[in-house]
Amino acid sequence: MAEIEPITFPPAVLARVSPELSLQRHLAIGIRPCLRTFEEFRAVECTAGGLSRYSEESVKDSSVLGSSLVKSGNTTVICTITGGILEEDLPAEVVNEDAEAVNAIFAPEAIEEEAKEEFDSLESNAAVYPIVEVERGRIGAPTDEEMILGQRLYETLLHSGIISKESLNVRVGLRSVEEDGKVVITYFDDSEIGSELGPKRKWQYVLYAKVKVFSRSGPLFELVWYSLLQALKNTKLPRAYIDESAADIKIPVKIRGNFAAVREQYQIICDPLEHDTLILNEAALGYASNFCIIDIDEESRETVEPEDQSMEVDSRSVLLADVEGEEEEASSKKTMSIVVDSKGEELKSVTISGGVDNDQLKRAVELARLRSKQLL
Amino acid sequence: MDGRRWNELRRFQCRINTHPNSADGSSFVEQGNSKVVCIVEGPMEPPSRSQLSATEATLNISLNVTPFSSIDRKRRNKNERRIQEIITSLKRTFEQSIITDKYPRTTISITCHVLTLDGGLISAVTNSITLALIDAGIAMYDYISSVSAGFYDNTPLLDLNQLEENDLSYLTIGIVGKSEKLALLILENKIPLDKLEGVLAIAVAGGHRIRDMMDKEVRRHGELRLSKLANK
Amino acid sequence: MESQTTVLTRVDGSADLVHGETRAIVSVSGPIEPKARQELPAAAALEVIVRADVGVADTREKLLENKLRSVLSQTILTTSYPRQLIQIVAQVLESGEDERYTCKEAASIINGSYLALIDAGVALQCSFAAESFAIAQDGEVITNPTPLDLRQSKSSHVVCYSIRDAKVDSLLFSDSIGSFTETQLYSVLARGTESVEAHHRHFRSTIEAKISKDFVWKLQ
Amino acid sequence: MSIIIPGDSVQVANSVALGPGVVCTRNRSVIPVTAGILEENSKSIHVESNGRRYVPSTNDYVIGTVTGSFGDAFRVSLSDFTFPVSLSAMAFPNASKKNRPNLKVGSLVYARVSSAIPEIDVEIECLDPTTGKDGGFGLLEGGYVFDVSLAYARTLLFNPNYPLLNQLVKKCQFEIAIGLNGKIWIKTDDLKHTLAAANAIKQCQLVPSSECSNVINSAFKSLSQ
Amino acid sequence: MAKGIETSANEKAFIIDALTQGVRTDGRKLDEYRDVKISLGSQYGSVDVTMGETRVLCRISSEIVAPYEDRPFEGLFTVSTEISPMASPMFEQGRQSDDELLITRTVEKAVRRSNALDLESLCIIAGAKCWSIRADVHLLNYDGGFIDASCIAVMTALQHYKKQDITVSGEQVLVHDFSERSPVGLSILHVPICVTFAFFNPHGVEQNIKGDAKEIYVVDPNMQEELLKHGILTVTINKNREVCQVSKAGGLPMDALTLMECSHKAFTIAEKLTNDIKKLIEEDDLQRKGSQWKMLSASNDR
Repeated sequence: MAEIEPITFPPAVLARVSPELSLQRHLAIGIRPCLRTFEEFRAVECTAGGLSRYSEESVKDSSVLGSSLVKSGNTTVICTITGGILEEDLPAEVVNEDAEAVNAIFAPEAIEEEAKEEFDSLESNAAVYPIVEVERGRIGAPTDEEMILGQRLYETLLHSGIISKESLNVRVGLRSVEEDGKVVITYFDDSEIGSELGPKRKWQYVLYAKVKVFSRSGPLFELVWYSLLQALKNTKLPRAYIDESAADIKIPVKIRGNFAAVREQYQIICDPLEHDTLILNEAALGYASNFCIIDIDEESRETVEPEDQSMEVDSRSVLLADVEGEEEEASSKKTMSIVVDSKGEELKSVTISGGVDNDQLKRAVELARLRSKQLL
Repeated sequence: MDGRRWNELRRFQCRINTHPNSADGSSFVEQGNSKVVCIVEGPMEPPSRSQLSATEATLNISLNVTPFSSIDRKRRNKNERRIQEIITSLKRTFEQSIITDKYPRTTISITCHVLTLDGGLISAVTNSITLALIDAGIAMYDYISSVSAGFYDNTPLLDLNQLEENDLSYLTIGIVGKSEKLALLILENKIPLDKLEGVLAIAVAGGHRIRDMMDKEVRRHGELRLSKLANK
Repeated sequence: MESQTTVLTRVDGSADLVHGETRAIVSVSGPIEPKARQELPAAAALEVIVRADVGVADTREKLLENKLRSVLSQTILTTSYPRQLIQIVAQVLESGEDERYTCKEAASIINGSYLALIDAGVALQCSFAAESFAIAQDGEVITNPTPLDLRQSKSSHVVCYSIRDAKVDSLLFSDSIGSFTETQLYSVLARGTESVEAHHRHFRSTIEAKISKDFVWKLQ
Repeated sequence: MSIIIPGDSVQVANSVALGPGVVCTRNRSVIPVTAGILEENSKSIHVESNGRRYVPSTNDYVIGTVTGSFGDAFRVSLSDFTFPVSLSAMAFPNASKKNRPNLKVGSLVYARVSSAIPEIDVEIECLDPTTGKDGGFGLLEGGYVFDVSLAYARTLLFNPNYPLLNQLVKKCQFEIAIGLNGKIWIKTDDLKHTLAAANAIKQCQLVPSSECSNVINSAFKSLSQ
Repeated sequence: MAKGIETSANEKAFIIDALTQGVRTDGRKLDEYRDVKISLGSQYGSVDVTMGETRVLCRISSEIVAPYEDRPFEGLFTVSTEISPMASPMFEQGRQSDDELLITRTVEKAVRRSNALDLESLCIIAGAKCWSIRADVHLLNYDGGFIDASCIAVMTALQHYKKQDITVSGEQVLVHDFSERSPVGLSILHVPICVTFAFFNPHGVEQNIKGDAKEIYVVDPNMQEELLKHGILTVTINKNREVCQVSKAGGLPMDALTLMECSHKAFTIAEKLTNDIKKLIEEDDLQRKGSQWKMLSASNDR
């Protein structure tokens, strides 16, 4: 009879075959599969603004207004910000790419009235419209993960109040041809003069973000959020002007006995050189950290030699910061994702899933606060 | 209004076996200025197992309305819902008239190209499919002949062209052989209930005339074949 | 809050839930045969679908699906049904909130799913219930806020607890967004236990009514 | 009658058989997983609940529809949208390689679940394993089949005190097969009686048992006229 | 259709046998329409329709958008009928089967193409701004007759719906809150009602084509009948005796005379339903006005 030999796997294979077991054995001796300690975060490298149209090594004709490149562990995230200009009278939240959707239109006096009786805390907040792409070696419709990430970025940005709507207002300039045939572009930075001379209508920037993720290892929201904030920080909004001669024209049309006036849109042109920096609400800037809690099996604990047992593993469950790798992600039934503002005073977003107790939550918030300060 | 009387069909011409080398069955139908080519392949082994039915033949129909077929030259999306709907209707119609249980575990694939379109899309396509199926030698219960009929100012009108279709309400029927059985009936605009019967009546009569013309062509072609055989 | 079970006949379990301004109907089918790509060898696959009251489904509903799934994957005993599929469809009938918020809808579909799962007889590890909160500008915690409360709030929250023996057992899911302090978060979590227990008492009476209706033919 | 829902705790003696609706967790406590009526005695404990989705379990009597055949077995559907179960061509009385039963797609069979392990395909058979005879199983011809709730089907099959069938038999002669998968097959001499009987059985789910006779009377009323 | 639903040969034979004897399994006569229960929601344009076990809910919503360039004088109207597995697990999420397509198209044709809603009345500023009306049809429970129920739900909801009043000043549009000015209803030109017939062929196809055996038809088939049917016909008609749409997408051939018979039956049903809906809306209006009046007088008292 052949003797039954135990099969042995190298660690990398075991991690795939039985992620739970592999993780348990690692944790029992006080270390994580990625060789970090329990509460250690990965280092994050960030290069900002490299692709932007206003960056120093100016990429000509680029439509990118801000960008960032973030590396952490194996994962690389590239975020680019592009934009467009829309005529105002549309609340920015409902404007999507086809730019035509209008949710509610208020005449100016109506807004004042409304504001008195009904204060809307989100009315003054703006957001960008993010698209997240996780590279997976083929193309196709966006996966659920990508859509969820995109939506979370959008909601967190909108509710945290990092970008105010006012900062996206376009201060329009006017292009005129002087007598000697020279083309001059005038910007009315003094708003009082501008409102008199400039056109009566208002425009707003709309920002779009495209986030690409390479080599996914572990939950992505925190990295993607970081890259988005970094990109927004160096986002430059182009100055825009309209041509003086392009007046507000109405073209009458007649179709089947009905009359109508088709209104000519102003042509808005973006200045290739002049630009403003996007103003962010620094106080509201916050960084995200994620945690997971792993309950340690009695069994794994018993397998460890007493002398190997370190002080850290005496509780039955451990808190891991910055989840990485398949083993940790697959076994983490209890997760937390926390966004804390840079001063560490206010929380911007907390998502908890699974039975986390108060002590663990407190510790996680504490760590997230430190992390947020450190990343600033 | 192109100078026809109310119960007059447009010029109807058809040929079968137009592409003898490229398909099992083929036909060309000209109904007024609408021209349709239809190609039938099969019964054959289905391309994927999922389409296989143990007891019946499955039908695959594709309809290509070419962008140059109408004046606006709009490129039509193949998955446009209207086209999809027509395809489904045609499929259900011919599933009933082909003796599908004679060809178990096979597919019959039907492809129609609309070369020019001047009204009567569904009817021209239906007629061309009938002819191509006959040419392919696929067993059917009877002809399905199809024609449209409209209604204007108390008079029913037969076989409308594009201009008339745009402005009048009309219906398209598919009729089985010489009977008064309707295999297909599509009406998309308003017609007073009491006028419906009259419109239906001329459509049925028109359908029968088309059937006769298709029958003539099939017989002519059959005789041609026969004479070739005899000459050998 | 009003709730009713077995409102639909083509699915295995369903519940209609009205909570304040929000109304949702949830259906559960399962265990049924999954599509090949959904099948899991040792556990049941969960298909979670959330549909908006108005307009087409987009990423907003996907995020809601994700939240609901994270609650359900912790509570449904998926290992009892290997290779099977449990399909949960939540249809919001009246959102009762601005489209920029999702907390009221999230709480309602979680509660609705609980009743629908019970109705379908799908094995659950424990009971659960959820509630939505908002924190007003002055720091006051508002339970099940009105749309106006939400619009004026600083932050919005959803809290879902598991329940054992009619008492809150552990936190299953919590999602908070906006600006709030740590203490505020804890007070929301604490307030959550109270209202979740109250909801659970209501659900229990709904379930009791359902069971006595199910077994009406056993009576004399 | 005590109603129990998931999350409630139950006290159990050390050696009891766990029936449907209760599960033993990893830390060896017994928890209820469905809502229903707790029924326990010294030997067993289970939660009686009334679902609509059938989960096969061994020795259940079921009614299935043949949906196809592969190799030596037939594919049978016990309820809509669930995995098909397999019925071996050998699982018939007197069946042999040469003497295969010929079941067409769409025919109904009354059978017994012979193996129901969740991880693999469920198998059913049309013979009584103790005798090798048909034992009432086999092809169901003609008649009408309809759905009732699962707990109701159990009562109809196992509870002899439930008055419905005894009262129904006074109205007309019928053949009946009750599947624990919530399917009931019934056949009488003529179509209208079958339909009336089927409707009576369906209606009785919604009323207390004392009302059964009234329901039956009203269902058959139109026929006697 | 019927993916995953297996109907046994016994049932098939039984049901068709019953039909030849003029009996339906749910106890209806062959030409009996199911009772339609319509309940109006608390919000304008929210309607719940129940027909037998079929349940359909319709929500109307509106917003201001720019009109299509080629139709500057018309508003927008979209009907969305996506079927989720909630109605029955046989409907797959995110994929439309042929039948779903036919349901969607038929409802759309019945309501939209027949101009039930006056699109020109939705125009605010020609070429620049118009109302876009959207009807979301949620199919909750499936027991046949989705087309009929959806159509009733959409038409009732459209009649029930009231949009905010607006004032146009130059190019600015002022939208009034419900509390400022009483909302205005939509302009409905006519009320099309769909009636579906299912055809059964108790004998072989040959006999039917030869005309030896006549097909049987039933009004408003339930799910079981819809699964077993050999052919289906939907007639859309309004109470002005105008046939708005007829669709018979293949299936069992039928007699031209039968069609006429069906159309006349459809008309009787449509007439009754239209009147029922009208009555319901009027009652609801009265009730709303009544409660408003009470609120007003109550505030006057103070």
